[in-house]
Amino acid sequence: MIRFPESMSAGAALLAEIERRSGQQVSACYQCGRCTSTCVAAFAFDYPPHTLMRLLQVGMVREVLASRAAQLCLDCMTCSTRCPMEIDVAGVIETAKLVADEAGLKDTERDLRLLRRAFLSNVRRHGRLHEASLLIWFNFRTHNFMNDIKLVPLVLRKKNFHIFPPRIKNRRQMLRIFQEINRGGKG
Amino acid sequence: MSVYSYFPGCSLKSGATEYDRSFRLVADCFGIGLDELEDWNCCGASPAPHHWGGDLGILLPARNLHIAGASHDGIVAPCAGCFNRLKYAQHELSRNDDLRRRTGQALGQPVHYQTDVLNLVQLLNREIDPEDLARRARGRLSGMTLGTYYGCVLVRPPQIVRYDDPANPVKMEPLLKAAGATIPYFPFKTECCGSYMGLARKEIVLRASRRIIEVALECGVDALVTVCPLCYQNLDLRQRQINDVYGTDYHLPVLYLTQALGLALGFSPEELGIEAHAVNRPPSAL
Amino acid sequence: MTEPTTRIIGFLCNWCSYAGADMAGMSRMRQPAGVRIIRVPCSGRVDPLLVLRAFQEGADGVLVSGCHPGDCHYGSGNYFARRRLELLKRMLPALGINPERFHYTRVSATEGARWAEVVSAITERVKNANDND
Amino acid sequence: MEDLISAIKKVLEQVDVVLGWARSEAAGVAAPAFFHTPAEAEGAIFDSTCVHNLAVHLPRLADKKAGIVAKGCDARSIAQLIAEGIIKRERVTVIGVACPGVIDVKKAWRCFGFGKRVSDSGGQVAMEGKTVKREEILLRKCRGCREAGPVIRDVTVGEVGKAPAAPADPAGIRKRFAAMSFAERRQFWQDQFSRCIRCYACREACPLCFCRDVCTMQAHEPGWSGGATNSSQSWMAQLVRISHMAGRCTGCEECERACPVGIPLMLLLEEQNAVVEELFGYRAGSGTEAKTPFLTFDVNNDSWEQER
Amino acid sequence: MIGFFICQCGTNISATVDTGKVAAAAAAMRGVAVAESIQYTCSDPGQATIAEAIRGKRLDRVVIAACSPRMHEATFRRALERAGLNPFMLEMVNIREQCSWIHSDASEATRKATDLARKAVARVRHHTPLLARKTAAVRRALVIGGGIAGIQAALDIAAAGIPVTMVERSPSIGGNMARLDKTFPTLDCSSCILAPLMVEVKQHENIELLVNSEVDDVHGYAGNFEVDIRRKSTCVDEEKCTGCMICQDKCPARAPDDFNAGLGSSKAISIAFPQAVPLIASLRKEHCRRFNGNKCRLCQKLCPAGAIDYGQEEAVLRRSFGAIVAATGYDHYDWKASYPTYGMGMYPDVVTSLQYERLLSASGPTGGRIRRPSDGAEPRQVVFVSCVGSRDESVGRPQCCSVGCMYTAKQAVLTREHIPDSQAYVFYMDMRAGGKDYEEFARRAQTRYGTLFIRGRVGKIFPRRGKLVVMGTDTLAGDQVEIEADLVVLATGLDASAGAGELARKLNIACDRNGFMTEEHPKLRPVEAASAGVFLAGACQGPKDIPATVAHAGAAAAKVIGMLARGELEASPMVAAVTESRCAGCFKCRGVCPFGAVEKARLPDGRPVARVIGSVCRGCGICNVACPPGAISLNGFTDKELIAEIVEVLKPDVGYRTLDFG
Repeated sequence: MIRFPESMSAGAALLAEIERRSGQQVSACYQCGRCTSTCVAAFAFDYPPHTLMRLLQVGMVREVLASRAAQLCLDCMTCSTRCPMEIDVAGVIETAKLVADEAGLKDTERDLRLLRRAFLSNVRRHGRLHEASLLIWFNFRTHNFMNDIKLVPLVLRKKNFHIFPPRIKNRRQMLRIFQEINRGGKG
Repeated sequence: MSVYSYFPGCSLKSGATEYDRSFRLVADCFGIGLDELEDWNCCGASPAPHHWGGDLGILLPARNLHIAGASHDGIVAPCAGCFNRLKYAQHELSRNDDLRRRTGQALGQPVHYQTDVLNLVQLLNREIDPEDLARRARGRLSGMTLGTYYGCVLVRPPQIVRYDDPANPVKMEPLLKAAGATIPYFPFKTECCGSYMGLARKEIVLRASRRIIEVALECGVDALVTVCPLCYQNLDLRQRQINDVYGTDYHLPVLYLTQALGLALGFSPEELGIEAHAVNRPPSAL
Repeated sequence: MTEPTTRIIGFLCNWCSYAGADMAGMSRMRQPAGVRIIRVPCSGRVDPLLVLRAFQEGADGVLVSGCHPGDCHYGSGNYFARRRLELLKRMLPALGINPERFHYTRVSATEGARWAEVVSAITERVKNANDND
Repeated sequence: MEDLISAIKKVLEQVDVVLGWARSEAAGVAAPAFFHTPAEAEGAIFDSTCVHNLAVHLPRLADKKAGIVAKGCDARSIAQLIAEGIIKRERVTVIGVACPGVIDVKKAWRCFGFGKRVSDSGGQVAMEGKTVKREEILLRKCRGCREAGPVIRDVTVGEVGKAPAAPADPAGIRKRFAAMSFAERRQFWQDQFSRCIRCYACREACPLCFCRDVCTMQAHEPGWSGGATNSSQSWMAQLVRISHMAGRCTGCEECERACPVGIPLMLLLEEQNAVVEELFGYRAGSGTEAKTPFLTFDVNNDSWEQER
Repeated sequence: MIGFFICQCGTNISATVDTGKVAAAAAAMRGVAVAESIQYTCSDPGQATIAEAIRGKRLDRVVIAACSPRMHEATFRRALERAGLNPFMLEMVNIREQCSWIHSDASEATRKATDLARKAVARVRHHTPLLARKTAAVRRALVIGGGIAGIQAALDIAAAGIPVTMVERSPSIGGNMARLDKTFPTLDCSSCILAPLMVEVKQHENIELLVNSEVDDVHGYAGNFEVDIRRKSTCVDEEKCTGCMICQDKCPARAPDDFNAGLGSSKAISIAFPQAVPLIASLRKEHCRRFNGNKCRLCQKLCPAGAIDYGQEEAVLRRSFGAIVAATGYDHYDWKASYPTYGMGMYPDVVTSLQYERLLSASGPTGGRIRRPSDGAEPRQVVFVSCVGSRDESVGRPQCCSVGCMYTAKQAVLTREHIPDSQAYVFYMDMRAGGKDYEEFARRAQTRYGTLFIRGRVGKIFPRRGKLVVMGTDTLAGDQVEIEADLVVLATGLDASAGAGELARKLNIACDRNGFMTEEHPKLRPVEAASAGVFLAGACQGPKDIPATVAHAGAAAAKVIGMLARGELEASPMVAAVTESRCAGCFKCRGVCPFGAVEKARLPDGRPVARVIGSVCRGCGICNVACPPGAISLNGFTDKELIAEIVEVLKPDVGYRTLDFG
């Protein structure tokens, strides 16, 4: 049960933070559901996009931050371009994702978080993405060793395919970028 | 001759080498100079903006913008994702002093970010005269019906990429029409293919991509044309996975725009790397 | 007279703000005693020179109040007014008048409470306007 | 000069009179002249001593076809007069000239002595053997001139569009004024206007002050200001003029140049023009089609009071 | 000689304001001949005291310090008039609402009242007698638009004996209502209730009907409008044509069917629809073979009445009117360009609600059988999509169309009535059924007719195996929805009709951000436009259903009748006036006037000057500020009066002055 006004006041600070960072006005949503209508990932969400917006409106911000939906959003921005109120729905969800991280809500969709982290440390190390090692590492960590293995020969067929693409030269600069992020951001 | 800084991005150097190759072939044909960016780095793709406050999604592409500087007529990123990240970084840097300062700190000098960022379609539209293309096309696309698939990040968010009509983009059409193809109205040209979920949440990708292929076939297309390596991956490489899961029997070729144009210009499917695609059964007219 | 009263000239449009001030009176809302209201048909009738003239005659502050956008009895008077008055407001520093002494605002016929708040707040701001800034 | 004279002669074939300048025997600068015949036009000159804004005469010639020699800044006044419908575009032929900047005759006299005739040649302004670099005595408006190419012109003489290369005016009074408190500024204006003699030269020199005889600066009715020459009433009278110039002043500086007691009127007009430009992105005299911002409004974007 | 009267209002004023003290102060003011404190100035004895003083002391000006002028100014003006004084020689001081009721300190309140009294005395010295002017009004009204709003307004005005000219741009009157099949919530047949009214318009002795005509230009002002009406060339002599339709039957050139909203086709020469009024043919040159290089003259040869005249030319009529009613109605929102997700018009089986009306109507292209445009099949699954071009900021249409919910419910009901084994689905945002019996009707659509209402917006429509897949959301169930539909009906929103903005400019009235014409006051003057003498009827003022339109049109007619019944108009004299000797002829006043009340005039010496049309001016005074030489000024609020108020109200500097400016 949602209890007003307790619910609103509990979520107020987080909602204000999400609205400020995304530059969006959540209260403008009138729940038409057009965001959900053509969302390709919504079937895998725990809350469809319009419900995420509603939860924010009623102050249930933590539910949104902890939701699988916020993690699974592809940021394809289809909802944002179709919203009749011109709300950047994807921007709101994306902001929720960041705020969730900062609030330490990191339990949902661990695989996905793992993959994104792995991607970034891969980039930190090489300066560029090393697809093969990412695949192997990810499958190993998720104990799903056969995942996409059948695709490998298809890729290997391609000419000039580098199993080990060259690293970038100025790796110190790359490290400085990551250091700067860790200094400025709240990661 | 115009010369552009060329930002291939990770895909064009690994899983999408044929995109790189066909792009260079087509560029050569029309005298477009490509100068690969010295020591470029990954644009950050989808994960970077989702972690550590999101600024990594700006600093990584910013380094590339900085390297490109003002040396050429702009920087071209054929990968739609890379294009989007570069545009996004440019947009944020132009309006956020603090971010600019921090980026400069990481780079060791004030960041240069104002270079003209172009996607592949933009570049080709700028450099190729459709009449010239029509003259040089050898008729290999004539009689072919191609579905133009733009995906998400080429046109969204419109206020940042500022490219084409976000709800109904049409900029690929003049080139492909000049090359001889027929372009039907394809209602799923901007529906998402499932993005980077292929590894961790495959069902999202398969469901989304299946829908695109299904509607494309309904529209009677012989092949889909894209400019995004990730879309290609989901639609072509994973087409067999789609068939396995949904019990379908799709064999819809997916071509990069440069491969389609390359065919029209007389290059062979082998030269263009089409034969290395998962669905490499050439469309009837090839 | 112990403390000089802060005298504020208020130019109020007949249809919205003047009626709003009447409404405040009907609700017996206490207001600062230094406000002197001059009724005009429309805020579009308020010549910026009238404001300057009021300052010249010794007004401590001037307030122009009209209808909310879209509510003007004459359709567009308040739109003309806000252009003229915004210019005036921004010119005041060059004339040696602290812009805190001049305000233009919007109060509708039903907003008696708002009128009382507006005049109280503005009287305070005028009182605190420092001319040595 | 030959180009100018032949241009004037050509224009004279189609108009009743051409406004220009001729060498003056009396004062320090060139004299405005009305050329009616080709013979008269032989006397036409143009150099940095041609300080006047001749557009001031156009409203009174509204029933004639007139040609006019115009500097960049003069052309803005003409454009504004046309935009306001005071004069008709088809009745005026504008001869745009390349302007080297015009001199501040008060500064010239400070160099050479009061009332002396000055002449200009090749960047040097000279009088009785003495010379001074032109850019040192240019009018304030010419420093950082934005109007080098006349916005409207039918005939062009010389290579227009090059602004005079002169250093910006030393801030002087403006710097002091900017630092003043509100009270000090009031005092400043009281002092300035205590010198005003209510001669209305400011108004007479202004091309946009077309009301002339019915101007409310001096009229007894309705009583914006009294007729006295005291600081308070003179100040109010000037505020009437400045208020009426809102969104119309093209910044030609003629009022300040004409003021015999040297009141820095442009201090206020420049401020007003800057505010108008900031609020509405509008500069008076930018074109003949523009609508003064105070004769129109924008329902959605005029919302400054909400921002506060 | 000024009389000053201060009201105690019982104790309402006198409890805080020492009225005796104020009166004493007033008595000392220049020109004040009498100053009295009265218990109730508005009472009969109070008014008598004032009248007596006016006569006895030969007062020519009166100041009354009492309640708000908004309360009793009119009362006291009448009192002055009865006492033989011009009513505008009055000035009121508001010392109740704006003084005694809001202050508790008696000395402060008394001082303020004295200041205000001084200001009023100074002001009243400048008052001049003003006379309300009367102008003759032309006893004829113009009704623009021949839909149900125009028809209702015209019939009502004509019934009062006032002649009406109705101008309709299409070949027949009837408007959008003539195209509807049945009407909610009663399901009575639209044309059955409309057709008799259309005929009545045609036959009414007080109504002149001009079809194929448009308003070209409007001059003049309330009571005396001069209107140019352009009669378009249709190549048919209206007097001769009998409506036999032979020309239409034999015409070889196909043309789009406007009446059927683009479904089916018509001929280049045709009668708009079988019930058209007037029942005459008209020829559309752009589709006629003869006007496109062929030699065809079939219609002329076959016409038994000899009504075809290929050389017919446009004509412009000039008429005078006392009042104008705009009844230009609405157009359905043109959705195609803004909704690529719904196929941009690429799918023939995605139709608009208006097209669906024609598919339902027995007079429509399918004879009242619902058939899909693509293959003529009878649909089983029909999906209705609400709010297309309504409540959608992303296409610039934030407004509610106010009829979509109801007409969609009606169409869903009719679908089941036409095809009993069909299923209707309605995607809606909020069910807005605020009229009499509307909610009950919408309920019945759900319960008795089995319509499935789905709360959510459709995201995408695309084809699959001859059907249309509608992707939407059921926000109540919280899940995505997919329906394979045979036919999709878009409930398009309502726009102001094409050309309404242009007409509004001619009439000098405003349009709101959605393009609808603006009424003078949203509550109290809903049919008056901001320009005197112009009235609004029906959907041109904002989306309306039929009952609201008829009521609105009737109200507009009542206003016209009220205005023209007396034959003359009385205008308030508190309007702007030009002192011609001061006018510099810059016409800035004309540029800012919201009502077009300033005209250009020439003095005998040829000098152009501004002139105010008193009956059009509404007295806002915007012009007064715009006039640099102060030539135009607002009677009752002149610069002189306002300056006098400022100077006097601030006069005693003792203990006050803190600011030294100038």
